[in-house]
Amino acid sequence: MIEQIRATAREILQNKTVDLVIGYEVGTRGATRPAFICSADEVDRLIWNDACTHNLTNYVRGKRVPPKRDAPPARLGLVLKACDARALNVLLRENQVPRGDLYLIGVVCEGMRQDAGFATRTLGDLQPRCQTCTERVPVVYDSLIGERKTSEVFETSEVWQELDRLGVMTPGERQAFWDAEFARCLRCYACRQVCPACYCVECTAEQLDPEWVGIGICTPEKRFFHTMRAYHLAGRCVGCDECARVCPIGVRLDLLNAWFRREVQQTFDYQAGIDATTLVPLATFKPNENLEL
Amino acid sequence: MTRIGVFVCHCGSNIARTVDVKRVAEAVGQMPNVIFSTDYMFMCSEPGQKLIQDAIREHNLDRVVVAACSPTMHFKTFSGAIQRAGLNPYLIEMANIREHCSWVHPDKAIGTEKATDIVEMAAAKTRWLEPLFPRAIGVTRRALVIGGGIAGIQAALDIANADVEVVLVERSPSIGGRMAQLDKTFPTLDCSGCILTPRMTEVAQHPNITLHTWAEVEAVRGFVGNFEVDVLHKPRYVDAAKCTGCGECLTRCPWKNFPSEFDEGMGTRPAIYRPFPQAVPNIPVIDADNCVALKSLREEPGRTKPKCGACSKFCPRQAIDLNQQPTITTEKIGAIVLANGFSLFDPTVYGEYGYGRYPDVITSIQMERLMNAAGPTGGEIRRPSDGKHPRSVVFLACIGSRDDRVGRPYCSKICCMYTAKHAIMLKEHDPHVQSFVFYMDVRAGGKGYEEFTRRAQEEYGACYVRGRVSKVYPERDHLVVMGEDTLMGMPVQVEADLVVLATGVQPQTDADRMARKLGISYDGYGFINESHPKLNPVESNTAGILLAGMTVGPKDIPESVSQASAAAAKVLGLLSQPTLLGEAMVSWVSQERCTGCFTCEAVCPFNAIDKVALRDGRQAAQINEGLCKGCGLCASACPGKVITSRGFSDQALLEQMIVLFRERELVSR
Amino acid sequence: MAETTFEPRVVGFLCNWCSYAGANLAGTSRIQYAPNIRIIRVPCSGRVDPLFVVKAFQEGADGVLVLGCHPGDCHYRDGNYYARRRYNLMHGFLDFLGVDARRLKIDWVSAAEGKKFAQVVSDFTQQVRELGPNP
Amino acid sequence: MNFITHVQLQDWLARMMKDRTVIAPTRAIEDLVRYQPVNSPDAIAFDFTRTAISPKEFFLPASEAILTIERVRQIAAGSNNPEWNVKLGEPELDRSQVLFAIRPCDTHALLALDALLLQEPVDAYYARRRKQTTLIGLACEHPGATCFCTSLSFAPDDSNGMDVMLYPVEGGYALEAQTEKGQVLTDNLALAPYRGERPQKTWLPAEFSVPPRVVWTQLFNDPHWGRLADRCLSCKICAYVCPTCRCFDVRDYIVAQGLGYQKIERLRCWDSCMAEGYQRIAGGHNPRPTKAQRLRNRFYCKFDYYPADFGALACVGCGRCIEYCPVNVDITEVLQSVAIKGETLATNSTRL
Repeated sequence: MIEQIRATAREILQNKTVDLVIGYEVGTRGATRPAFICSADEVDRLIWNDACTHNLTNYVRGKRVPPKRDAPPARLGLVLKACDARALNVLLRENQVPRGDLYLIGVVCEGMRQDAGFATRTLGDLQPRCQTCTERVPVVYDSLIGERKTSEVFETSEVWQELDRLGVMTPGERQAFWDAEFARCLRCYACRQVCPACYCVECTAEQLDPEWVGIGICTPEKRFFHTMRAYHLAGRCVGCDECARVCPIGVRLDLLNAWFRREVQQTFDYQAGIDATTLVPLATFKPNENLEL
Repeated sequence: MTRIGVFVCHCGSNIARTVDVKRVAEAVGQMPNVIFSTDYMFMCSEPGQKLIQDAIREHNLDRVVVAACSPTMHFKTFSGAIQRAGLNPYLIEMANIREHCSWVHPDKAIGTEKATDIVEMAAAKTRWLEPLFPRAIGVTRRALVIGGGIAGIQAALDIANADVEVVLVERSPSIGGRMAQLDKTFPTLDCSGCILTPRMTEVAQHPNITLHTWAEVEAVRGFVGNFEVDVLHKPRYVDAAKCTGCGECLTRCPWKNFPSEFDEGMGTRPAIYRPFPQAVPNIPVIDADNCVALKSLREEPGRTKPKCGACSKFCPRQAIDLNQQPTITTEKIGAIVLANGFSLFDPTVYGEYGYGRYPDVITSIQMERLMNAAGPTGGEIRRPSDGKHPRSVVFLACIGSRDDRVGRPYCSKICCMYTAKHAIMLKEHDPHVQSFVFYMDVRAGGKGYEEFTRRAQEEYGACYVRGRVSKVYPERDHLVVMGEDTLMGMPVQVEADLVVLATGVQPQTDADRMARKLGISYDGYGFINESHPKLNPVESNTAGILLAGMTVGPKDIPESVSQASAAAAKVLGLLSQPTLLGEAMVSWVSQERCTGCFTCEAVCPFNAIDKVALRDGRQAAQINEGLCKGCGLCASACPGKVITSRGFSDQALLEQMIVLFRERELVSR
Repeated sequence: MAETTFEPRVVGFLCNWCSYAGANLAGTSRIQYAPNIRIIRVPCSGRVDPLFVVKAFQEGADGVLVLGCHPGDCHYRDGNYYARRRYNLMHGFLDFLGVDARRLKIDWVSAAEGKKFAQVVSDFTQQVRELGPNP
Repeated sequence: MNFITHVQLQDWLARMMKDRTVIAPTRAIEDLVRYQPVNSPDAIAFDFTRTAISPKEFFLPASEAILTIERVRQIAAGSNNPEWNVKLGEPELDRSQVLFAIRPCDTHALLALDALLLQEPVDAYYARRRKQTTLIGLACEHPGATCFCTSLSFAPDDSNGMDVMLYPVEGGYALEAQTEKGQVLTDNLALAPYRGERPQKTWLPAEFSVPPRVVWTQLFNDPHWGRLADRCLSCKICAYVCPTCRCFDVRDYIVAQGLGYQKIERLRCWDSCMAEGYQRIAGGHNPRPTKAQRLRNRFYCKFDYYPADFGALACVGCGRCIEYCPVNVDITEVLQSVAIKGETLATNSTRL
């Protein structure tokens, strides 16, 4: 597969289909990390393994900004997993990038390991999202690499079990759980920065008119920030769980987003990123729907 | 720093009885930005307003809180007052301490505490109010009337007579509408055609009216004063410029037996036809579905010469043009009157009455055509099955009215009256006829209406039976109507030669589509919603779109005509202004922070989001202030919170709320 | 002073056209109701970003009411349909975060429903009073 | 140097907890060791190489109200005009605290911070906390996977800056009070002297050395920074886990207000030059708008500006940023490539 990725990247760079290919490379101390390949000579840096967890669509908007004013935006080649492809559809639907400026190297993914993407860490089990992933093949691509294997798909994962466990608690217990989670948060904003759907020019958390979130690094502000971000992503989060992966102190952000994903799926039969046209549930309605309030 | 003045009103004793207004004024006077605070017996009175104006000048106030009644009551009063004192009229907030406090909380301690909170909240909000300036919008002095029935005709003539250009769009081949189908009108029994046709001609000849028949409104863009309307002209296959209306083609067409729409299927017409002899314009139209010539051209590729050429051959002006295509023209319009009328309830859902199965069960509008001297029977009332003159005619009222089971719980308003008219006219046509009317109630509210229905019974001998009919079935050469006389409390059976169903009115079947094109709201039936049912009965909820006639709900002719005139007056009021003042409390996009995701566009009910390209090439949203109504949906839906709902900004609402929790120290930030 | 029972702080977001007018009607009809509510007038229930509700709870509200026109009656045609979707989600989410779902209520009150307004406010206030202070 | 057994150590800590706040490494959640105030020696995690978050948060709290302003509206006797009286307040600082098991790298970081914050104008809050805190150092036993202090010429058993130093030895610890503050703590301990050698460990050899300032100056406009920043997310993880990053933001908040009363807090909170809006000034101009500029600043601050201005490296080789960077921006990789480029530059200039 690695050879095919390199060959495709080489071809689209050589024939100038794209200006840049974003993929994965070997980093320091055993880490796998995003790679930015500008010329065909460099494509041999590209790799593929079970630590290619980063959602590269996060880089699309930034990398398209031309270095010089009035220059055309860069055309990008992108190595894409199934979850990344959904994230890309969200960007496409929200007019953040024209499809024509992208070349998508879809890769059939058999799941990513825990602790992937960090230096020195040993890879663990499949990440929870990968355990229950039924997709494996990207929903959008220009060329597809790899074949769908019949690997095991679990009925449930730790995330869904944890949601169920929280579901049967009393509100007070749930509040205590979240207070403990948010208490650890450092407000480093890595969760936001890594999220492909968090691309606002100025995050609401940093706006001053009004100042929705103060700068205080204390639980009420942190709770508000995370509540706000989860709602911001309602119907938009594709479940790549990068936010939870990057969090240096292990706040369970994946649970917040998974709650919305499950609810949006159950109530509105909607899954973010399946296509690039359907409106998010909160931007549309049906007059006669019967919703619990 | 903002300098807020607070003015607490006693409203006589309305507020002062249960709120200690002095204490409220005193307490709020301690807020950081409150410079001046006082109370007065009647703030809305001349001296009260003067008190505010004097305080503004004396204390150099730049924000005002009036604690009194609801803003719906007196916002304009006080807004005007501060404007006259030199402040922007939007720098005021009303604290509703009457309807929301003094009138509902009898305990003075509680009332005072709550009133203090309410005033504090208002004061906190005013700090974040900005001066607003409604935008001046240019006006196109040109009106569009949709629908050429009596309401549309009246509106068009009234507007045109005031020297304003009117475009009248009618989708059938002729104007005239439902009224043209009627024989006589109640309660005066004027000949409908005699009073309508002069108006129709006036429309056709009016220098200010452009008439588009056989045309439909395809799309509407823009906003009050500045609409752009696409009109679809369906092909007539007759060149209107050449046609003289001689009618030669009608007689020459060899295919004559198509059911006439105008005669409601009681008569026939050729494939090239005009709906009725007095049609305006008097230009025929070819029924493309049934014309052999057009069918042959359409269905046989490669054919150049049509199968039939009767009409074109005999037309003295060579006006037949089988190659006509639909065209779209765009009209610039300042205001629109929607008068697209109604349709009639389809009585086949009442299977027990046998409409559609028994030829001698007809609807009232079919009865009109039978009575009409220009109708298919030349005004002789003959029943459809065998052409016999009926001797016994039974009328069933409330067919598709006041019946929840068929989704029509409302009263259609006109059926009682036209049924009485039919009973009278029947007797006039043939003194031997006996009419029976099965009714639920006789509703005859209107000038001369009650007298009219009584005449039908007393002078014309119509037999009114109060009760519902359970079944109609044929027996030998007549029908049997089984029902109940609820006044007598016994079942009745009537033998009838003809049964007439008084079908109710309902919206046009595509009324919802039209409403969506115009961006106006409609109710569960499809009737258009008035902006306010009492106080704005001819306005829709979109500025510049007025309503007339049955499109709003059941009406009789005089009501439709008066509503049309009212709508015309509103149009003229609008178009007489050189510019219009737009809504000031509209949304605003901070474009340097807009990501161009256009979620706002998806949620905006008024198509008020424009896309603009910024200098750096990005696309961003921009509010069309002519269309924006200030609902704030975009502001709350914007993922990046870059849209401000003016007058109700996030900042203002948050401050209004946060001030409430003043006494509780916030958990350390 | 004798020990007083807990009086909840309730914030009410009322749409200008229906619910605010409904509250006015309750006033003109002199229908008494629980005084705990503090009303914030908004153009439409669709204007009420759920974050206002989150903020209200953060600042110390014990209960939040969002009232709008009945579905289909929105002055702005669709505003309350969006509100309905948002609060359907937000209601559950606040509960998931540990805010008792009974502290947030969204309901429809028309301009003609002064009596319903009073009833909704009183019932909700009582419900929140029973729940006790928002922790 | 004395010898203290593990049990004695726990006893000592327990006694300390009675009149001081003891801050020690604890297991916050699985795999996450972090300094936190503890109430019992049992809560202390001894088996750690280095905590996830540096102990700087006990000297420069993530969020601190450095000033309170209270305004009260009063009408003076004999006057009709109300006036707002203003009262200023300072935060009450915590009682004296003991930071137990601080690693030499983190203490080096404090020394580096001292160079800036204890110099005029003195950061009063930092200074006071520094004074009130006794540092009980614990020499490292094993290098962590991302440690590189030796490459920066620091040692993992350096007692510099410690008040008391502990060296793990067979059966317990070798203990040595380094300062008067340390002496106060250890005075009452009846301990046998430690007879053994001061334990020597084999440490990672220095792998590289920090390039001299002249190299940094020459490389300022090198395109390398742009390539390096490609994958940077502009998050603040590296700065927030870093023991020497000390940048902050200050804002005033109304925290309570009533009729005639207002309380305002001036809040100082962590911030970082990695964040996009960090440098933005009123009017919206941003002098460091690109990721490359921001990431470059991080390294220049640590290895060029700070040494020049305050005489100390602003990096102690703890390796936290390497461990927690989600996209593998590795500070040692950066240093090495700067060094290589520096050599190339040197060769080229000699040739010239």
